[in-house]
Amino acid sequence: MLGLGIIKGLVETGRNFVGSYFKPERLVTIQYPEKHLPPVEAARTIPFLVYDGKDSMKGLRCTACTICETECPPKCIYIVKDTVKKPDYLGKMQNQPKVFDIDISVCMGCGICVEVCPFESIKMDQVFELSGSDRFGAMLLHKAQLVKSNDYFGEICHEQATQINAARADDVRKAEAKAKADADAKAKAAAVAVSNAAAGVAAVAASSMTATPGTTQPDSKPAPKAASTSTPLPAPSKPTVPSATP
Amino acid sequence: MIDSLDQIFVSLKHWLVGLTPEAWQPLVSILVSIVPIMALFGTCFAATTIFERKILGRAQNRLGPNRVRAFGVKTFGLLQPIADGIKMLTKEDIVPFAADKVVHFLAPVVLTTPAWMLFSVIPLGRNMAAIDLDAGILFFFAVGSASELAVFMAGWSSKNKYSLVGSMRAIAQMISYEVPLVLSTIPVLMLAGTLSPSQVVEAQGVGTGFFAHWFVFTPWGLSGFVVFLIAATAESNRSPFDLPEAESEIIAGFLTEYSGFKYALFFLGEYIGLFAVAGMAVTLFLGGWQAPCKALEFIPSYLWFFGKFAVLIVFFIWVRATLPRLRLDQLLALAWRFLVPLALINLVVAALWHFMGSWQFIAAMPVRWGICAMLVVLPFVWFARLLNGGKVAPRKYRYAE
Amino acid sequence: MAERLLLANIVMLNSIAFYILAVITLAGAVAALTLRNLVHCALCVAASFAGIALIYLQLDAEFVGFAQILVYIGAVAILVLFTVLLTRGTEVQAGVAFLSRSWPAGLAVTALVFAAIAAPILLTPELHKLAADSASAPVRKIGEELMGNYVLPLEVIGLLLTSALLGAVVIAMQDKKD
Amino acid sequence: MTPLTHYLIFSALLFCIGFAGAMMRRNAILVLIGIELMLNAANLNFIAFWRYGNTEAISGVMFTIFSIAIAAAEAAVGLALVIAIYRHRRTMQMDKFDTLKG
Repeated sequence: MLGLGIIKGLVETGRNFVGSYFKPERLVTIQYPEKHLPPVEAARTIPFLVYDGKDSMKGLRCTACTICETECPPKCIYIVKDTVKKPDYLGKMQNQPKVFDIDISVCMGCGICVEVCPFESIKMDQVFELSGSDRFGAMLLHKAQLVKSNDYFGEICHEQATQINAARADDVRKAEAKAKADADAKAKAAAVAVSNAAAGVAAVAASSMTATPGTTQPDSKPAPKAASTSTPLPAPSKPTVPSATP
Repeated sequence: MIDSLDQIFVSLKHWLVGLTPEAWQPLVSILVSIVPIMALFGTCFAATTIFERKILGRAQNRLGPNRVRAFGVKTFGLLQPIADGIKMLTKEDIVPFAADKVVHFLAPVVLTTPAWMLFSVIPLGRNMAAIDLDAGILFFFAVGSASELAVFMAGWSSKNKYSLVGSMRAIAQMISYEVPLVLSTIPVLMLAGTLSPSQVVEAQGVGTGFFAHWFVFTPWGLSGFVVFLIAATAESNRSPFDLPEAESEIIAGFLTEYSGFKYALFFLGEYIGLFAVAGMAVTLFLGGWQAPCKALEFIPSYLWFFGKFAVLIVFFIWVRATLPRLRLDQLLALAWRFLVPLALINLVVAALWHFMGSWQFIAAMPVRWGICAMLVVLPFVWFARLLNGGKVAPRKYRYAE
Repeated sequence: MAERLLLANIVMLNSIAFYILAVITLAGAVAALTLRNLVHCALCVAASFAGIALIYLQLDAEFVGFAQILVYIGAVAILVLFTVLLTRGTEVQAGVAFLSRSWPAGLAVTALVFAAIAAPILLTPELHKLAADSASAPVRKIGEELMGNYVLPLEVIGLLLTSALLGAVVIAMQDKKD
Repeated sequence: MTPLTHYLIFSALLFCIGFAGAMMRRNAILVLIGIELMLNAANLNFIAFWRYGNTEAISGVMFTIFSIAIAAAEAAVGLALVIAIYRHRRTMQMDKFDTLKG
């Protein structure tokens, strides 16, 4: 009969009305400015710049490659390269941004800058209380306002940050290993050259042994320079042992 | 003692009018009637906005507004209307460039003024109608119909498609529901034999018996009351009939281009219209200021009126918290295929009730009740079934493949 | 003495009200028939109808005044507005004449008609009379008249309204072929 | 205070305005509005004569009530006709409706 459903509905809302006074757990809302919902891992609002270590400017991962600037659909990123370079986490000299601005009134939070960044330098933030009293100035965030530490990133995106940290630690280890290997190869080559000059007995055998590291040499062009600066490395390391035995 | 408490406002008015020079007394008398009504229902409006939001919140397991503080003192949100008022009054009044400026300005005025005039005929207590018009109920519906024009003016002058669609919906809805609204009052007028609201209330008095003869306690009265309530909800554009301002479809309907004080006036006008219709429902069906039984007559008449009025307003809010919005075709079908036939049948039932009142034989009363109740319930069920296309079953939803 | 003063006061206010309402009504009527925008015309004519309704009230004809508001403002004005919107002829384009070609003849005939009505009114001395102090047409009396003396006209009006309703629907209904 | 002649002159003016509108405007809707104004002027005369004559006899009021009812029917049918004509001719100009002209 028409009307029964209406009465059922009225009873339901009536129960909600009375129940909300006696059972606080019925209330589905939270009192916002005082209380916050627990953050959600995948939540994203605007981008921020990640830095390692203590000093936000020294540890900044951004290399001012401007890929994000190019890819940004609403063109809210503005980057100016600095003339001075600084070493990155692997010790390589990289460019750094002099100016890095994001207009968050333009940003649409798509996260494409994060996708394209090769340096894991730009990430999506979870802050949302971004309102300001100034229509233009307050919405244009500068580099100093954008930087946030890697630890913060670990807090808001634990899983992703752990992966990235592991990958980067791996990179460092590999780079170190490679640097060592290169240094050793250098040392070895130098030693071989010295022994060749001293006594050309085992020249053929030795040169055939060193041919393998020798061929890899052109791939890592900047390496020798770095290696040469750090030449005083201890010579006895594992890969060089078999060639050193004869 | 009881009588003097009951008539305290009437004697106060007489005293006040008596203080003034005699030549000015007609004007002062008018003013003394108008000012309290406007103050009272203005306060009712403020209170309703906050309690409506509170009740809606609680019905949806929320808290509702609870934050407004005055000088650092928590008020549990009770000062929200004041905050809203300040916000509305200080907002920029935006008039669209293409709008018809004069009509755009006049529309809220044309809506609000007649809405206030509606209260002049409603008896708020014993001897407490501002003007005791001979044709008061006709006045009520005549002046109430002026709001259609205001809605049209608002929608058309905004030069906005949403506004126009909203106002056209509103007018179609108001015209359709005015028919059952008026038809459902006709049985009351027939049996009370008058068009004057005061006399309609008198006719529902306790009289010699123990219980009051409120019209809602008769089969035709109950049916008429239900039809009147549904039509009144639609007439005041309230949920579930809030299609004219369906925010998910047409932004805010005819209110889209209104802001600031003009918007506040529209808001006020809608609530005032709702109050007036609720007051008329109380007057016509719930016995106006009459107490339900002899023993309760010591409570002053105006308290009875406002008690019933408050119950109706809370019911309107409760319905709003419960029911989803209708579709336009459902809305019109409900009016023309359900409410109008019911109201027409109700006329016949009321006439039968009247003539069967003179039956003298034993068990005349139950027979009278039985016949009339059957004549009310059977058409109700039948038309309800017709409205659903003859079958009553949960709706099957078909999704796009 | 005071009683008479009071009455004089009310009567004076009443007649002032008539002149104000007459000006509003005539202005509304003139505006309704001279403006170019049809919606404005319809709104002005609604104002004019409202003025006439208030004049009925001022003449103590309550029931007729309320009926006038209900029928003319609640129904006829809305009907006119709907027609204006349905026919999309809201605005008369600039340059297009909004008066018919023979408007001078119309004006002349109107002047003649006015002279023909006004002259007898002004020349008949019996019409310069004042009204009784109070009058009323109570609803009960109107109802009894409707059910007594005028019951046949009432039935005919009922038939007329029904047939007009059906006729209007049939005329305005879209043809299936279109 | 107000003599009857003022009402009658007012009603005559209203009638003439309506008459002029009906005669001179091209738009069909405005012609109908003019006719409505003329009807209203006539109604006003009925009420005025009732008020200034024998107020016990309420035939003036009754006539006005019937007249209002007829006016409502007339407006409904008239505007329906306007819509029907508009649908065929795509115009509201009265001087374009000349199919029957010889």
